[in-house]
Amino acid sequence: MDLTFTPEQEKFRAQAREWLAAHVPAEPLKSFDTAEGAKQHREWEHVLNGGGWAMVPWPVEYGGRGANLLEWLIFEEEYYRAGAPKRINQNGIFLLGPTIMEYGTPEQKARFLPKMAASEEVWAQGWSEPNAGSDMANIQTTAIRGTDGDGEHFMVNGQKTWASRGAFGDWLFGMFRTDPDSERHKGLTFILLPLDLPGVTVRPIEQLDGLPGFAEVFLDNVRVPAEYQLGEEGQGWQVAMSTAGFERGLMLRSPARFQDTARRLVELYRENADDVSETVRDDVLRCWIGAEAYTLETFRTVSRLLAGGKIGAESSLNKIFWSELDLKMHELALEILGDRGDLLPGAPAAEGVGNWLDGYLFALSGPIYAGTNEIQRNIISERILGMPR
Amino acid sequence: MDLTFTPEQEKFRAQAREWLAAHVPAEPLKSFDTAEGAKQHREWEHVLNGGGWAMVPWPVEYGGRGANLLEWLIFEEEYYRAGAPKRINQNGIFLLGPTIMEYGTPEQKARFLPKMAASEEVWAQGWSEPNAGSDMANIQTTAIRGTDGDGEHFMVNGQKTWASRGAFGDWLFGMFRTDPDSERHKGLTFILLPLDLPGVTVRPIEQLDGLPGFAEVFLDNVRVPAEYQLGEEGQGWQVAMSTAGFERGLMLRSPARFQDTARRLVELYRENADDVSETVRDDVLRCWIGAEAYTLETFRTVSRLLAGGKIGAESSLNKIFWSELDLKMHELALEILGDRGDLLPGAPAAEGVGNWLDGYLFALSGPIYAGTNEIQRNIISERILGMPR
Amino acid sequence: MDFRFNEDQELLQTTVRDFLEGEITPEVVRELWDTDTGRSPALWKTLAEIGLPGLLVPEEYGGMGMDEVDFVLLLEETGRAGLAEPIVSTAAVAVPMLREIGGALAKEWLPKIATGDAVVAVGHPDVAFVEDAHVADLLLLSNGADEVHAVLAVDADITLQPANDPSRKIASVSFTPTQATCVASGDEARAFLAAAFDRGALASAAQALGACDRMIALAVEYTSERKQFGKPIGSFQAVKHHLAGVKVKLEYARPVVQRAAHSVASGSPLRALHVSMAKLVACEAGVFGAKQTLQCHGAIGYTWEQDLHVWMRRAWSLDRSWGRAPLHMGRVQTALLEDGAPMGSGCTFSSPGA
Amino acid sequence: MDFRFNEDQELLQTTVRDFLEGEITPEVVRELWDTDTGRSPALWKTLAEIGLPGLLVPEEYGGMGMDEVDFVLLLEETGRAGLAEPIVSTAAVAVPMLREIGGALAKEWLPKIATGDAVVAVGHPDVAFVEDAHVADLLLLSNGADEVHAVLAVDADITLQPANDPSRKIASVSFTPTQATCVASGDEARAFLAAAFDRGALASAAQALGACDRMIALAVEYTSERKQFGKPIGSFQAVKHHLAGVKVKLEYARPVVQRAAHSVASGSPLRALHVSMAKLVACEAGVFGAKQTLQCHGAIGYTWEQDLHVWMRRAWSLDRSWGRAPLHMGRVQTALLEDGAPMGSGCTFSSPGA
Repeated sequence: MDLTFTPEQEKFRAQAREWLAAHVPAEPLKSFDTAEGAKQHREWEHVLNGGGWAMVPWPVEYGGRGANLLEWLIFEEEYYRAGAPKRINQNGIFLLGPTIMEYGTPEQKARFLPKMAASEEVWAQGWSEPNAGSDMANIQTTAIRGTDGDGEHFMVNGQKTWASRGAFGDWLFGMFRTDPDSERHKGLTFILLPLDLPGVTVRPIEQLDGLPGFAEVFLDNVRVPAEYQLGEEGQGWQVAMSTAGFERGLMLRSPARFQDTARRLVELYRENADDVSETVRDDVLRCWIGAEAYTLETFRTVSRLLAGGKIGAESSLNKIFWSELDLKMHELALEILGDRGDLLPGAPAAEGVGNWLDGYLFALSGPIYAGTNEIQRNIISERILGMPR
Repeated sequence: MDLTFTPEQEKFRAQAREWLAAHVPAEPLKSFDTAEGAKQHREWEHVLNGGGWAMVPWPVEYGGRGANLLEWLIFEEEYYRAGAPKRINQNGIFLLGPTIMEYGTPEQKARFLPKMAASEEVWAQGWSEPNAGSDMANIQTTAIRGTDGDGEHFMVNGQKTWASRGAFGDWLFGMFRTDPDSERHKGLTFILLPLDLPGVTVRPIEQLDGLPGFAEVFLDNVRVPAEYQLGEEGQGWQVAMSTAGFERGLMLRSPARFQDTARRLVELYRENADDVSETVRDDVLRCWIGAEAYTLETFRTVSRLLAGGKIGAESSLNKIFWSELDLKMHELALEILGDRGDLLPGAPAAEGVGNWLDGYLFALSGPIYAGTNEIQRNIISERILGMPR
Repeated sequence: MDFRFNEDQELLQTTVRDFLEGEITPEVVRELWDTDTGRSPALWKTLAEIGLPGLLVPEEYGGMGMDEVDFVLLLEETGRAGLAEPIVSTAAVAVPMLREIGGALAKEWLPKIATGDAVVAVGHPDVAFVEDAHVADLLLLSNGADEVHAVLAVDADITLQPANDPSRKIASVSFTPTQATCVASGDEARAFLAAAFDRGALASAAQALGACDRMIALAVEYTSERKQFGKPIGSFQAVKHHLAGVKVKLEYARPVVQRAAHSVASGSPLRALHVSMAKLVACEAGVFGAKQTLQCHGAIGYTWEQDLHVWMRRAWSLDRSWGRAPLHMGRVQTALLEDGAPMGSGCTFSSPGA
Repeated sequence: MDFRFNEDQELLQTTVRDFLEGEITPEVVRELWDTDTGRSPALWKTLAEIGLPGLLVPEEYGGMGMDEVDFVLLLEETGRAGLAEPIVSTAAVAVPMLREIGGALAKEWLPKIATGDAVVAVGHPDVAFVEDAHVADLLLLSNGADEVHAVLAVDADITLQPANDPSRKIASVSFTPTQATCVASGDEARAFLAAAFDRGALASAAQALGACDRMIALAVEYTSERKQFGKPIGSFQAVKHHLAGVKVKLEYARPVVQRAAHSVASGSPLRALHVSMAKLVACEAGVFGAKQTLQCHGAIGYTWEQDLHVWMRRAWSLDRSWGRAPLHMGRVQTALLEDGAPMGSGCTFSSPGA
């Protein structure tokens, strides 16, 4: 067990810190779920990419920095420490990108990865359908292969929902039923789909914060060229599972995010310590410990992965831990803010409320998205503990 | 809404208080799950019965006081206030007694109720079997009707378990499968069974506190006279359900019990306030509020019952509420006791620990017995909320 | 001893429930969100027709002359409906305060309230913002803890404080206290303010019960219809047990609120304790209900268009109205740990002196 | 940066686990419950043969010369086994303290510990009772917070305090401090005592992990076999989710304990903070695990004859050993809220000075 960073790692950290200090916007950007904010965030991604920091863990050949997971954790620590913007193209960078690297043809890699790295193309998720949420194998949107004058294609019909970044994104990825006679996990194919094709209708869905964080995507005889199929036909479930593993796991929930929240929570507590009870204090400390625990467990996992280990069903433990921690931290913050806790940031009396309210509304979705915590508990009990189905 | 007691009710309270003050033993009795304690508790029941206070809510003709439910609540308040002993024959008084009144023949009422009132016969519960716990309809112990020289009888074979008071009791009641070809809720008959019959073997089971609070009862060709059948043959489930309703409901968990615990908890907190945190204080107050809420809900229910209402699935709400409250109160008490919290009462440093540890161990069983809280939540969601099975 | 409501009270509850179900649909609530004030004088008039604003107004002033026990079931109904109109501030708090102040002020304003022609908002030293001040005609405000002033809204400085719940309209209010505006001082003022606080907290608690009940109903309905893995998600034990847990909390909060109503109506010396208990348990049920029913809904519950959040936000707002939990917990502590309140079995329905 | 144990450490863990599984069956634990001391010199000797008591004893004194990082996995195994022998008091706390005291005392006692011929118990001003004093040969006791005394057990007054867990043997100890018994004073004594406390808390935390893991295993096994309603009760979502919740707590407690072991072994300036974090989360997992696994067992778990309660009681005892939660929470508070410890991303593996 060696819990110190190497000189190379410290150097990497220093580089990241220096670059971020010089480039992170002084003013917070607007939410990327607004038209203006989406534009700002695309610009920021452009800057990031220009500095070579957009796709830190990607191989250099695809526009990345070729960093290993430990360096990526270090970068994330510095990124959050610098208060840098959220990542508008996280669906691309962290979910689809690695999947394309694993399953894509050379042409697909060349076609998609550089534009993804630059966030010239922002990706929406197209996992869920109205009747395929927790039960993802129940996908009904069809993509029937055919040939016409312009070549091989899929004719796509159906509806996707909860497509995050659907409102301001360019492309959507997801599973489609290419064998209409198939059932459940079989007969599905992973397909990439431009949102500007004829027959695509995007209806933004407003979230609890009133912003269109996701969208319904109606697909009516959408002709998708066959070259946008990722992986083998009928193997969509396998391709998707690798993506889902990434989503629940490491990439999207770096410890830095929760450590940053925990730090701000402790600071908020300190500022208001005279007005809140010991109960709140103990809970604040517990949350801080929780964020540390999450960090330690992540470094432990990454150590294992770097030594050749695999992530399996443990990502379900991870999902439950961070989502409950994140929600608890935001609940506590609103409690500490007291009478100011539910004021909108623009309210005259809202001094010092920060973005805790928005954060709270977002944190409420944590136990739901990327597989509800109930589904995760099923997975833990069945696949990790070996309990009977 | 009238939340005052009538002069008659106040007079009843005064009578009870006066009698209890004169008769409650000065020294706490030993646990009724010991041989010596069982004897002491039988003697106490004899005294209670002599004063006409053993079976307060029973009709006068069966040895009771003919009190209504409100008066019974008042009696219970005074009983706990006086620190009077636990009731060794609660299975008889509160569970079986009312069932015999509803389903018994005149002969059965005459035969069983007076001796029950005097606790000359102490009753054990025989609900569960090794494979019929939460799934009570899975009863497999058979009672086959036959006739011999001594008349009609059941030949009983099988095994009962978790028979509370089995170790020092005289009789057992429960359901038996009288139709060996029947399944689930059908073909069961409610039978009363003397524990001293040939073929009965009682194996006491030690609880977490090391005392035999319940027993396994092995039944090997036990010949039970047919006159001990309660209700119709094959109608055991219906007869038992009325009993189970009583158990989960009002009779066994009078608010006084939890108010008494809450009072002692607040007093314990006051004595140790300097050593415990605000977190504990808030939880103590919440528990006190919980005990009041339980009391208020009980008086509301009793008001409804006295006006002709019925108890239904609400008793499942009740079960969850008191069992969680009781456990929480005992957890808090041990927390307040600090380093003394796990000392046995005889330990030299155990001053002031009271019987909280024993109470805690008992409280742990609350969410389990009389139908686990998981089963109760099923009932609430399906029968009260109407959710799909 | 009879812990039941009488038939008239239950009938009135049913009537009001039916009325509100018809009038205050989620669509109506959402339409009001998009208005400047979030309040509707027309709706207020309609509510006056069934007697709600004037329920506690003496009959001589055109009201129903009822008390808090009569009112508590109806307040629960307004919570169930998600009604945003100033029922709490005007009908539950201002009316009894005006009644207690009496004189010309009562004579002028109580009839107007009963007819739905006036809204009165109340400020309190322990409550950070004044609810519904922006649509009030008259404000009853404290100056320190020892004076109550009646101020025409036009004479006060009202700054709205936009909050998370579009139905919640709160404002900071300042005014210039004069002898002319002062309507009570000293012990009298303190007594009025203490009663106002308890009435506000009681009414908020009652509304929280209704909001919680409504969220359970929405979740039961949704999870019974929504299918995954070939069956309704409401048939999964995890979903069932989430909602069963909320139901337990709700059903054991309700009698606490009802008893508090009785204590307020009867002027019990334990009024403050009973109200704080009620506020704590009812709002805890509401907030817990919001969390659990959202989880049972899944992603759909997280959208603006699904109605669930109308009541989620009400539950959060009511938790904040008329004293947040720490304040009420402190009052329980004072009553229980310092004043030597009666404790233990047999004391629930007796007064300290008994 | 490599947050893994090496192959030797993992191999040793497996060896010890296999050994304990064979030797410390629940029957053995129960037999010891029925003895006067609850401890077995023969068993202690056997443990010495695989090196456990002397794990931290320098090789020159016949020990394994290892450190807390080596030890932490093995301590978890002793918790999993429900081992009651004085591993924490003697091997984890007394040995390093004797090592630090050094001189003749270390020279005399460390070899005896390594061979299983001595038990040493340790008293601490912040810990109410002395664990295993009744079977100790030597006691390391504090006199106030500023002196450490080495006292032969025969010279001390040892009063056993029977506790709920038959495996937990604690005593009140008094002795007459003399110059001859004093082995450290002032700053040195305070440093020894601080280190002893952290080592005791760390070892208890590690054992709590093992106890929790064992309870999960017992509950999974039981609920997979036990059928109700025609299927294993472990197939019901309510039961599954109870155990999944425990598993989450356990898996996020383990790295905290392991990091604390590293901080103790490396003498990190954040040692106290890291140990208290570990004690809190590991014991919370243990106590929560006890509650949930009992519920999953149902009535059978509530019996004396079912083995579950061996570990339930261990979990409760470990929560009480070497500082209960409020004490450790206070230490976290001090470190975090007053000392200006580094917080936020990037600080987890850096020292305050960094």
